[in-house]
Amino acid sequence: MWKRNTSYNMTIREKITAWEPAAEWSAEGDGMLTVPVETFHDLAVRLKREGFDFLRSLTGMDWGEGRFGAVYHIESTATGENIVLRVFTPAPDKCGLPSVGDVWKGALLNEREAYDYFGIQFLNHPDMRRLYLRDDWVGHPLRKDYDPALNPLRMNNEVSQDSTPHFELMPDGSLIRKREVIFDEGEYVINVGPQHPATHGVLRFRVSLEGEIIRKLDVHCGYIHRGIEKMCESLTYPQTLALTDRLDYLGASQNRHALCMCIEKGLGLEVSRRVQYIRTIMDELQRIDSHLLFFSCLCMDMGALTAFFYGFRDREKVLDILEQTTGGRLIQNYNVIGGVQADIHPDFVRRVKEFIAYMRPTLREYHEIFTGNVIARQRLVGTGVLTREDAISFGATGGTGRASGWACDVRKRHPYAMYGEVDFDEVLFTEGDCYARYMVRMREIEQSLRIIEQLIDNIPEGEYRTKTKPVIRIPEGTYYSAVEGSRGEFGVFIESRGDKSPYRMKFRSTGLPLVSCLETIARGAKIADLIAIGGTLDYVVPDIDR
Amino acid sequence: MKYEDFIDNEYLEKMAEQLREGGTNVVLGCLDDLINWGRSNSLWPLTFATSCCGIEFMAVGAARYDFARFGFEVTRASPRQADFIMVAGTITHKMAPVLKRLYDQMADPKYVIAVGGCAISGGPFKKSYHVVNGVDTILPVDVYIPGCPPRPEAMLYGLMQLQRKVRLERFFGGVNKQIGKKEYEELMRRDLTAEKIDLNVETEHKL
Amino acid sequence: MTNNSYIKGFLHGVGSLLTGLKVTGREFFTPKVTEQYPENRATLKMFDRYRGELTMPHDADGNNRCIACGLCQTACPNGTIRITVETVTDPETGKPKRRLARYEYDLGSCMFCQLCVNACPHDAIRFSTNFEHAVYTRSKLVKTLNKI
Amino acid sequence: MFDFSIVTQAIHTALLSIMPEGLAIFLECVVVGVCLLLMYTVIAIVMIFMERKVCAAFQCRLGPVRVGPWGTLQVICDVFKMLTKEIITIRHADRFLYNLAPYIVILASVLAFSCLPINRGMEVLDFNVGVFFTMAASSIGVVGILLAGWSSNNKYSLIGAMRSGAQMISYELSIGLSILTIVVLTDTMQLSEIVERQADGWFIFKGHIPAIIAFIIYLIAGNAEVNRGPFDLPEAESELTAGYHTEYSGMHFGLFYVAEFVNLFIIAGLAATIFLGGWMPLHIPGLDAFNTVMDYIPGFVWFFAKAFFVVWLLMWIKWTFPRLRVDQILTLEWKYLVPIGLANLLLMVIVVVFKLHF
Repeated sequence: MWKRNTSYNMTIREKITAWEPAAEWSAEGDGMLTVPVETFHDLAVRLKREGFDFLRSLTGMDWGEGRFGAVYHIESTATGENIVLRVFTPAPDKCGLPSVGDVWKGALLNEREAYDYFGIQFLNHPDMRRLYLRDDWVGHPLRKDYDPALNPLRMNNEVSQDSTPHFELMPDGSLIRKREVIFDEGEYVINVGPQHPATHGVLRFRVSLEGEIIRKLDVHCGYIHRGIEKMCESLTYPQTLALTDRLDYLGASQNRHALCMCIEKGLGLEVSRRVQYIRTIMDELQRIDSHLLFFSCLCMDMGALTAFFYGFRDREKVLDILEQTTGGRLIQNYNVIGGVQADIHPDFVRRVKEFIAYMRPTLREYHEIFTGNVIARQRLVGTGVLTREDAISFGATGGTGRASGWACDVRKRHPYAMYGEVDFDEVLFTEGDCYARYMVRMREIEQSLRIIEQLIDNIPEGEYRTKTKPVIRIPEGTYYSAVEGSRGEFGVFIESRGDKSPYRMKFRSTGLPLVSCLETIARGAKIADLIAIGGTLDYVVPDIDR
Repeated sequence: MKYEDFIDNEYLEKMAEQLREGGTNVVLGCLDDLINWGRSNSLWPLTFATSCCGIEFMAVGAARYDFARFGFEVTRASPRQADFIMVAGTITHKMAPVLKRLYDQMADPKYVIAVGGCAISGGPFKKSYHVVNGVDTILPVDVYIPGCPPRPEAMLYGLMQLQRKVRLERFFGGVNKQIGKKEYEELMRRDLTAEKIDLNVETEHKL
Repeated sequence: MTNNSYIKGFLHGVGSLLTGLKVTGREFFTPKVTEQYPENRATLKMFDRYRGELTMPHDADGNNRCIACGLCQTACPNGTIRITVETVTDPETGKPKRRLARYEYDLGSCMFCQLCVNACPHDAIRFSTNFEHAVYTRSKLVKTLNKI
Repeated sequence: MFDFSIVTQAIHTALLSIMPEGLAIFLECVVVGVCLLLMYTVIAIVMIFMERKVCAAFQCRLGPVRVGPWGTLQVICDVFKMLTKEIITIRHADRFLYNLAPYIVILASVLAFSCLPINRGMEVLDFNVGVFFTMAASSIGVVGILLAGWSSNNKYSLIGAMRSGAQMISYELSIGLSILTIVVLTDTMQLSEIVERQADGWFIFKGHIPAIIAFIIYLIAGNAEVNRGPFDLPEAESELTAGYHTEYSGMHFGLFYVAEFVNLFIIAGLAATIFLGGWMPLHIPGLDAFNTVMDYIPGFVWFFAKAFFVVWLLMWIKWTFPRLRVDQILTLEWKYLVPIGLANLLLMVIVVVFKLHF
């Protein structure tokens, strides 16, 4: 599937080379274009005009010897073409890249992340605060020369700043730092989270209110930033697998699938069809599990506590199936490089079929108790509208994007595993409101059941695990693989230098774009709507913070 | 479940011995038993979760495992009204002061349960630059429930362990903490004075 | 808003509320799904693939199959396993031989990723399905798996 | 039907024979007060236990089962816990108002509670504007909630209190209108008298269509009045953590908690009194044998059975529906309930004027 993209790349590659003769092509791994920093912003604007409106991933990098920069994965939603760009900072001692937040809005938070990790300052970025770490953190942790001793555990309370720095380039080439105000003194700012029942974990918002109406919203991430990407740089490839389960624990299976796919792509390893079948079924079971939890939590947030219990009751049935085969309820540890950890349990097929037979009528019950309810409708329909343009610009994939009418399903865009061969519909809505986001997920449960139904009876014989070398080394180059996680595109980017551990491993978070579009959606809504919006965006906080 | 079926009874025996050293008035002793019976059967958790373990904690509350059977179901979102905090999930450097603050906001007597590898020792993220290696470095932990994440039954088991501990405590004469009283106070004082930042920089921003 | 749609909307709303009440009302009288954990302890059985804790099976004579190769320790992502090796002289051949002295396993930091079990060439360790581990003291979670 | 006033009269006479009247009345007041508070506590405990069991049953789980037989002692444990819990003093809070607020709430609740006629001759407060008094007393509660929200120095509390102010004041209108509908039918405001007039049929049957509409409006508005789901915005857990009582701990929180449940009982008890005949047994005209059997069941059993049935109904509603948003709550009240209530009042007047009732 990525071969096809490579052929497409040729055309856009040629175009870029024509615009920018200085661009260099490097062919290792997936291949990428290195473009000069001076004209990068113009190039981005041009690309956007050319139809490249979806920034899949932005990865800050430290290539050693003081060379910093960023890697951009850009896709055209119209044609499905992909291009990978690499930009270096101007000089080893100067860290400045032009911000492309005005081209792709999704870049804003990602650039803050790169600033936090590497200290790369993005020029003309309106809000250059740290994204994850405390403001008084010393140094930038993902730099190769970072010393952890600089930052002992600080137990003093963090002071919330009401203004933010912002960098501008002066004509003489120096950077100046300005401050911009986020909240005025007169504003009624309330603090939602990190411990708040509706933030689904430890996300924190500062919300400026006028009565019950939200005027401004400022997202604070990082309360569960665990530094997984840095940890991966010192782990062997099999060891990194275990951490992906804990990123988005409701998409544990898919996350691990993405990383396995990426490593297998690097190794040139083909897995058997049996494995592909098992992985697909597991991914879909996990998706059902996640969507049931989404339903439960949304109901709980909206105050319909009983529906929460119904969702959880049925979720236990999925968990039992998963546990019987994988040995874990939530964190399954099932996919491994070259296959899966163990063959499916003898009861697996029977139980899955029983579950499908049980789930369909139960879904009707959900619709009766919640979907049809006039209160739920009143609260969901028309609130928190995200337009298609915004969804693409922010890169809000998954159910959120599809509710806005953007066909962003990775299973259809870049089919992997068995998804190219099964018959299922991509659920699309055009309203982009909370109700559409909710309905997308409910319909997706039905589609997942349909996919499983097609696969469960014909799992082919074969080995469930291809033997790999005891020490896994990926050839030099960069690799990117994506799967449709439970809540959007989950991508893995690996830059390998041929060692047994990755040089840089970046996970394209599914939640970060969702959080970045929250401000746009929630402005002007009521505080109760914020809860509904947060619930229907369906982010998982450890996946945002990584 | 019988006494012998539980593990780590040695700790309880040691604790009971220490408490008995002072000797108790019969009347007070009976009253103590009554209060402890009440307290141990009415432990209300704080709605708090940071990651995976939190989902399992929700599962404990859901229909299949239903911790309402023990009287634990009144999860309070406000720390003032909660009796114990289940530290379910990774505690990062940024979260640690917040967690401490939540703990301080809780009304006495209060308990801490460290759930899962992350809360006990940092677990999978032990080597990370931003993860606290065990909440026992910042809070006095009463019960440790290992697992990654622990399954709902394991959590119920841990909650029963906490009940047993609460039942043994002496309400009159101070609730004993796992670490000595002096040690505990020192710990509290250290955090307040070592860094010269006023605790109440932002009183109006309630967490 | 016309009068007609006002009344229609109103009736539809009431209808949807009654449907909801019907569902919960039915649930009120159906048997409950709760499994009563401490009471059902005798019959409760975990799935055999469930990973509760790492164990080292011993045969009737108290011997284990560990050869102290240290592969599990290397495979572990976060240093949960610590192996202490001692060198003893084999009484038959008289040559020095590596032998396992202590196999320490920290249940409190294990992430149950199964890499150690996968790495073991002699099946000396495996996961058991026991899940009742909650303790009051942190040090109780560091277990010595081999019998000394 | 047993008249409880025989007992009270006998006690009164007995006391008069040994002490002056003033002292006797004082003594009686103290005893009645103590009994009232005791009953209040018992009702609170029963209500909380019922809530936990009923909601568990709706949610296909068991609820408390381990403490005492079927978990019946569960709430007693909570009481012990609450009593021994620390009461936190908040810095920068208005100390006096902060401590006063829970007592105002509980005072309002006890006052309204004492108006309920439980059995014939078992009314504590009973006079000719009883309906007015009950409503006035119960609406003092909103002052306590506003105070709690204001004095806690917490933004969530403040928002919760403001919401509850808007909500409770609005919904009092609907409660008033629906009670007024029945007052039109009975031409009395004395609660005991209202019950007596239902001897030949409960008002919900006598007043047929307008009475049923009034009953439904009353249930909705009553639910909103006590801040219970789907109208639990002031303490909306997923939005405002715990709303106006976020900062309260220990027994202060316990008082809010208890008041919430007893208020629910009061609303249900008032519904039972006004619409369902209070302590009057169920009589079906024509079936004399049946009616005699019904008469053997004591009045307070009837009262509690009816009240708890209404409570169960309200719990069913609470545990089924999602929470409304603040603007929807006001829309519901001002665009639906008030117009319907007014039209219904008119309808009742027509019914009464043309003698269309039974």
